[in-house]
Amino acid sequence: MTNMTMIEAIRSAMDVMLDSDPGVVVMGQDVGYFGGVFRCTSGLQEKYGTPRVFDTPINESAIVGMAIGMAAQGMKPCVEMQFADYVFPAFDQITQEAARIRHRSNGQFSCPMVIRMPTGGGIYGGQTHSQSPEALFTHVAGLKVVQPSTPRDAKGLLIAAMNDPDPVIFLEPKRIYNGPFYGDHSAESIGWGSHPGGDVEDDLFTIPLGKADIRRAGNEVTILCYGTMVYVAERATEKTGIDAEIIDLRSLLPLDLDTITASIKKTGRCVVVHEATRTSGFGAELIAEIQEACFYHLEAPVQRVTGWDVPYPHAQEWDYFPGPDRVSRAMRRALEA
Amino acid sequence: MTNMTMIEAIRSAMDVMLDSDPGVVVMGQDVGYFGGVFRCTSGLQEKYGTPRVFDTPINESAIVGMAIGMAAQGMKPCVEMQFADYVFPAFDQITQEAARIRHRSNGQFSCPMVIRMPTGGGIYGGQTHSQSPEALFTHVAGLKVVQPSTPRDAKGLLIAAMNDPDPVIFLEPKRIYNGPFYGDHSAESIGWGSHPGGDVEDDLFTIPLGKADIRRAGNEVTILCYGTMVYVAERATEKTGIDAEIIDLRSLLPLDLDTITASIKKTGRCVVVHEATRTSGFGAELIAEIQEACFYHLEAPVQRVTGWDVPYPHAQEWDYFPGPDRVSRAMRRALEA
Amino acid sequence: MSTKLQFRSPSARPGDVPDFSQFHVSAPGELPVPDLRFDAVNPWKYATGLIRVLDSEGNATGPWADYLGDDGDDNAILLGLKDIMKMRAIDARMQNAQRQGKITFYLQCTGEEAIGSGFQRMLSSGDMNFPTYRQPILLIAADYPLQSLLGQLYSNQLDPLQGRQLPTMHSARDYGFFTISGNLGTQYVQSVGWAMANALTNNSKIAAGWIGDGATASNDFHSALLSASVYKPPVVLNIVNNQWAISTYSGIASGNGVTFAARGIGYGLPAIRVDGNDYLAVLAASKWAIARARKGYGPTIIEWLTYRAAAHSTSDDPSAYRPKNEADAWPLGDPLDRLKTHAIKQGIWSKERHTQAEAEFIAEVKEVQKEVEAHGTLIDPASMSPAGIFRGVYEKIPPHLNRQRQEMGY
Amino acid sequence: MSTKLQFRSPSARPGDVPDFSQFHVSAPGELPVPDLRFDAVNPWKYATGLIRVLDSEGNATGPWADYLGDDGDDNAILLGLKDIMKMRAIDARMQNAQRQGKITFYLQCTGEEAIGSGFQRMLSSGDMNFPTYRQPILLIAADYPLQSLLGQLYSNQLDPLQGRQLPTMHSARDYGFFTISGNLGTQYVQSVGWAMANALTNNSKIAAGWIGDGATASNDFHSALLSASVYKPPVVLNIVNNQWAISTYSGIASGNGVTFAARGIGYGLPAIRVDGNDYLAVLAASKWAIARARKGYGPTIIEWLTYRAAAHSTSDDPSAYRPKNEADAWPLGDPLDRLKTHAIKQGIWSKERHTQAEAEFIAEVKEVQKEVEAHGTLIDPASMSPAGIFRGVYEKIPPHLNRQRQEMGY
Ligand SMILES: Cc1ncc(C[n+]2csc(CCOP(=O)(O)OP(=O)(O)O)c2C)c(N)n1
Ligand SMILES: Cc1ncc(C[n+]2csc(CCOP(=O)(O)OP(=O)(O)O)c2C)c(N)n1
Ligand SMILES: [Mg+2]
Ligand SMILES: [Mg+2]
Repeated sequence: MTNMTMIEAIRSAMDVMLDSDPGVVVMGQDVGYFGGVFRCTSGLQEKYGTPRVFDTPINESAIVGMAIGMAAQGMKPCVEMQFADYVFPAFDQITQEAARIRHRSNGQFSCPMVIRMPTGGGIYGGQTHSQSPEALFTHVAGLKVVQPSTPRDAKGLLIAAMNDPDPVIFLEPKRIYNGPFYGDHSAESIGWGSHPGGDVEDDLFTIPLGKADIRRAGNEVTILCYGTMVYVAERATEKTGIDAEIIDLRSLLPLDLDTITASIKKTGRCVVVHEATRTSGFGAELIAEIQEACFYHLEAPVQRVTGWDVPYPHAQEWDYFPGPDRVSRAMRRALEA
Repeated sequence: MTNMTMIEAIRSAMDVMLDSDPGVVVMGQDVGYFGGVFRCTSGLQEKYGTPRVFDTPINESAIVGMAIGMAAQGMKPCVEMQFADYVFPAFDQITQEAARIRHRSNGQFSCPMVIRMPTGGGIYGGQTHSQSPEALFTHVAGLKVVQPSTPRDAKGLLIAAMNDPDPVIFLEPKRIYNGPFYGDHSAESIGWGSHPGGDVEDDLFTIPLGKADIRRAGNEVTILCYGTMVYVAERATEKTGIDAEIIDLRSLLPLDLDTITASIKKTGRCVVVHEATRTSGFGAELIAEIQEACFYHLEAPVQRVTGWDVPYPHAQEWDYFPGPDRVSRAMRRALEA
Repeated sequence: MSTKLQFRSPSARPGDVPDFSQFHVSAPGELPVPDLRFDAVNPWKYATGLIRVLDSEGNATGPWADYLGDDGDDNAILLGLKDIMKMRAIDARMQNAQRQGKITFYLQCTGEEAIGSGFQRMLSSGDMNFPTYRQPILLIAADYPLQSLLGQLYSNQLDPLQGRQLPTMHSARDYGFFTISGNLGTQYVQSVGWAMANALTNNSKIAAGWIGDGATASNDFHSALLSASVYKPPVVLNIVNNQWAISTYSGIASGNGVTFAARGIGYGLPAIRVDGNDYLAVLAASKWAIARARKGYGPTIIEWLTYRAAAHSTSDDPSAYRPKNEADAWPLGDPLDRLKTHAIKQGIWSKERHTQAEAEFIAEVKEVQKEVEAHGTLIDPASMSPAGIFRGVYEKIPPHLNRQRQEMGY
Repeated sequence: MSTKLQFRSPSARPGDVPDFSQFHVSAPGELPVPDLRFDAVNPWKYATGLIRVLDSEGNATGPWADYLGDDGDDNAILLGLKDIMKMRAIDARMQNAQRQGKITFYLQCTGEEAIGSGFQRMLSSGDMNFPTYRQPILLIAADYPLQSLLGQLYSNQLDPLQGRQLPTMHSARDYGFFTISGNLGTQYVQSVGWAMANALTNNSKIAAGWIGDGATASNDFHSALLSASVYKPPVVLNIVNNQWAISTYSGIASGNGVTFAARGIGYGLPAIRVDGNDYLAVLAASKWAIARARKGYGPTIIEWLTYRAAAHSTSDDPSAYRPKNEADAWPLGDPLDRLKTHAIKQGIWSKERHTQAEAEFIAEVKEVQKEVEAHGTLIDPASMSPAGIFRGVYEKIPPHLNRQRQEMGY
């Protein structure tokens, strides 16, 4: 056990995988000599050599395209998109190629690869360093979509993703890379040192994809969230004193519907929270599944707390960011009804 | 009034716009000399000259990128993607650029353009000629998303889209280009000649974006659908004899929520139908809005009838296609509950 | 003076006389065989010239003939004839089957057969092609069972892909044939990644990317050349310039570029231009580029000059956009005629033998076709389990797909 | 022999002695000024050579100096000095403001100023740049009000973009400056489309695309060159090769390509390579390329050689990936020093005048900065209406955004 930041935990996951599996390669912009703009791959090239950990040109489509070719032959590339906002040039390679190679070749070829990308805002990054594109990937058959909320989950899930036989989109909530964030940007930032989620096994371990984590057991309302929003939900729960059950989905596709429905059948009320824009965001899918599975248990409409349907603003990002106040209001609405 | 196929109606829309607005240009793969693989632009280059209607290289990203530059200066490009399956190379230009230029420049520049694309399956096109990507575009703030279900709507909506000050994704249900399709591929195909929706005004007229069309008034259940699925819903309604209210959304973004909620408050039951894969499909967004707006009026869970979460199969496309039987079953489920 | 846009158009349209007057046909031997390192040679010359072996009389001459050596012996020539004739028999029968409504779609490669046949014959087992839908002859030259090939076209139980993909979008890993996508260009850069894996695992295998003249416009074409230039993996990047992309002539993809091979120069990649209808030139250039990759000298770009003699596909009618007899006017002729002439000159073939062989191949294909059709055609389809469509999306079927399968009722 | 991948790395890393020994610096005059049609000249020479005007003593010599003529007169030189010194004053003050936590982010262009300044001075009003975040000097040279420039950096009421975009992502249509995205490359092909609109509407205006060495790897770079080659619109496609892309040296983007300009050759596009730290060479080459576009001879690719002397941005520390003193070793020197030397030689400038001017510019910027900061800084932000974020997403606010605004509670 070592206490790690999420960055260190992600690095540690790639480290143990590079060490244990010769098929693993790590590639991306600035990830080699420099170790990545968020330092997630710092030291790995020095330790494992350039052929295992290397810099790529600024072409996300080429990065994923090369990785698909490598994966199809049986290697396990783990590629980094410098920001999730820059994954879109690779959208064709990911959705039309990586996601379908196993199916269309009837298993002759497959695509065991991981595409890592820092996601979410709250760092004054403006519209090109803040986006949360997870919903787009969940619409694509053949992909898996994961987002951790603690260093320990980050390492366990990333190793599971790198060992998964199919392509995995691995979204890293950059706002909590260095410590939990409870939604108040004026509060001074705290690290992972004091948080149990920061204590991480040193060697190889996995957290299975498709399993949610009940972060807080409660009876009055179920809050479904992931990434940074887990902490926003915790703060809202404190503030309101409402006995909420907070579920960190961790894996959006496949989704742990059993854990979700069990909780809602207990509470009868639900709030869905994500930072991405609302329309056709992943919250919509959650609500669609919930109302089908729990219709007769729901006592109130499921509440959606999301980013607004606008480009992520720079100066006004806290007017966009779904903070504890908005979640608190939604919790009350869910209970009043 | 002339009776037209949807192809002729779409051509007629571009024709009258080319004629009335010198800023309009039509561009895309094979759209010039040849007139498009579906013949939607046939004759237009001859009539208006190559500088107004021209062929482009096979690079969807370049096509949209060029069009953005033209639109930003005030022209009105109407570009064709040969199939919706091939829009993904342009996904970055559409979602990160076209959708945001007005906002991020605070109105100094805007992007009045239309991106046309044949969508949907049922033509044995396999996974690369059958997809329905509409949901992906509805998640992007700054875009509008439209899909007609009759030749008349196609012309009226396309003209409205070409005159819209913001970028519009215009999805053309290719299965009904030449006639309505009720979901039975073994039935012999019928044209638009006998269908009132095939009678189209010859000159310029518009159908406003954001307004749904109640295709059949009914009291027992509301069916929300668009494109080819409108006819599948009609057939299912005949088969079941259930008094369904069939709403053709026509415009997904912006959405005509008033018409939808009014109907559901009346029927208390709802079936959502689309051909796209289910998870995070547009049906999820519809259900999320409905359960919020009509929670206390809903007597049963909203039913989703969609394509399955698999790549569109070739030989087995009729096992994938959401036909009248599946819609009928969903209608009964909605009523039984 | 005012700025006018350039709108490029072909030299001839329907009604016009086909015109290839701008097309320079060099004599065999104009370009010597460069050292495999390709150092110190003028890249421009090779990217704009044309490598040829067969002269107009059907004689093999020049440095590339010498370089080819025994790889162009009688046996090689007969294999080439066999591949091409077999391919034409298949095209004839399958075009017909589509017209009869027995299969949903078909796509011929008439006029371009020499390229895939010759290139495949120079590969070793374990090498991997990333082909376009226009290169089924790679499978023929790799002795892929006809039954599997036709099974895929008929999408029935004999289809190795279980009817999941369009006809002509084959996948045959054991025969060095990567699963075809249908999205143009995407696989070109994947071939570079595959080749990188070859180098990283040091397995002495190589990869070959394939792309058409029209698809060179795609972004993936650039991605592939860039990646190949940055990492220098063992890959041959083939450009099949058959002059047309559906109704769009190659000038819309080339723009003002002189040749497609010349694109390689800016990336510092060796690029050669080859007469793709000259079977021996194909063998020689393939031998050279494949040897370069195998020996670790890195990628080669090859632009193959040929002509799409057939329609784009069964959905296309070229008479709407090009002169009817343009194929006959094509300066590089027909690959089968030219190889046949050469073989006859070599005394290993005759007109009679040729006519007989044609009949034999048609018979062979008919035979297999009968077996395959017994397993189902589009008119009278074989039953397939609906639930089957949920298989293979992921290695293990996830819960939501199981729920959907139950909902489906199977 | 086995296949090994190539992994390219720069000539020097931290601790190493900076090494530009492979960098050939040609003398002014090595490349004559080609006819605007650029016919019949060897493209290779211009794509791999280096156009220069100022010699090592600061004298203007050679054919490009002659071609420049009066456009390089005393007044032009003084304007160049003014632009660059003003830019450096702004960079100094704003870098500082970010360190003090007054603005969220900043990005300097130290060492590259000559390029944007000289190019902009050769444009006419109505022409449109599609800049990168590294070219704010285009705005300085277009006499954009300092207040607006700083207002955008401070994201307060004086921000013409209402705080929507990151600092340094300016937009100023009236000053020929297209809205910057932040996604690399995307706008390069848009500049081609804008130029196409110029030609289609025959408005005699031109467009200029801008991209960095690193971003030439992006697919949009290819899209832009291809589109420019196919339609030949009036556009100048600028490549600012400042040797670095954050921590990645230019060799990862060039691969084995000799120069970035050489990429143009494969597309049949005239491509020239210019000393970007030579203010007079910048003026001359800009004059030539802009004239070509204006006269309807089509696009030009210009690779500007320069060096990113500063960090990538306020989030970056270059000492982690390149030698500390590499900038001093850069063979093309500093654009301000070189222009200053030339101006002094011309007798229109002096060391004293220079020192005085530096102080004046700092004072001017300080002055404006005070005004701007009065309207709010990051530490003490100006209040903005939360509901404001719903404006401008569409021309008219659609129903769902109105519902969300109500939900927001404003
Ligand atoms: C990304 C993408 N855009 C468009 C298409 C539609 N399309 C299919 S084939 C074709 C023409 C390809 O021409 P070329 O690359 O020259 O290959 P050829 O058919 O001549 O062998 C087009 C435009 C596609 N399949 N993929
Ligand atoms: C599509 C995309 N990928 C990655 C990034 C992250 N990024 C921002 S600047 C930069 C380096 C750009 O280098 P270069 O093009 O040489 O321009 P310079 O900063 O040197 O002016 C990178 C990788 C981005 N902004 N957009
Ligand atoms: Mg072609
Ligand atoms: Mg740079």
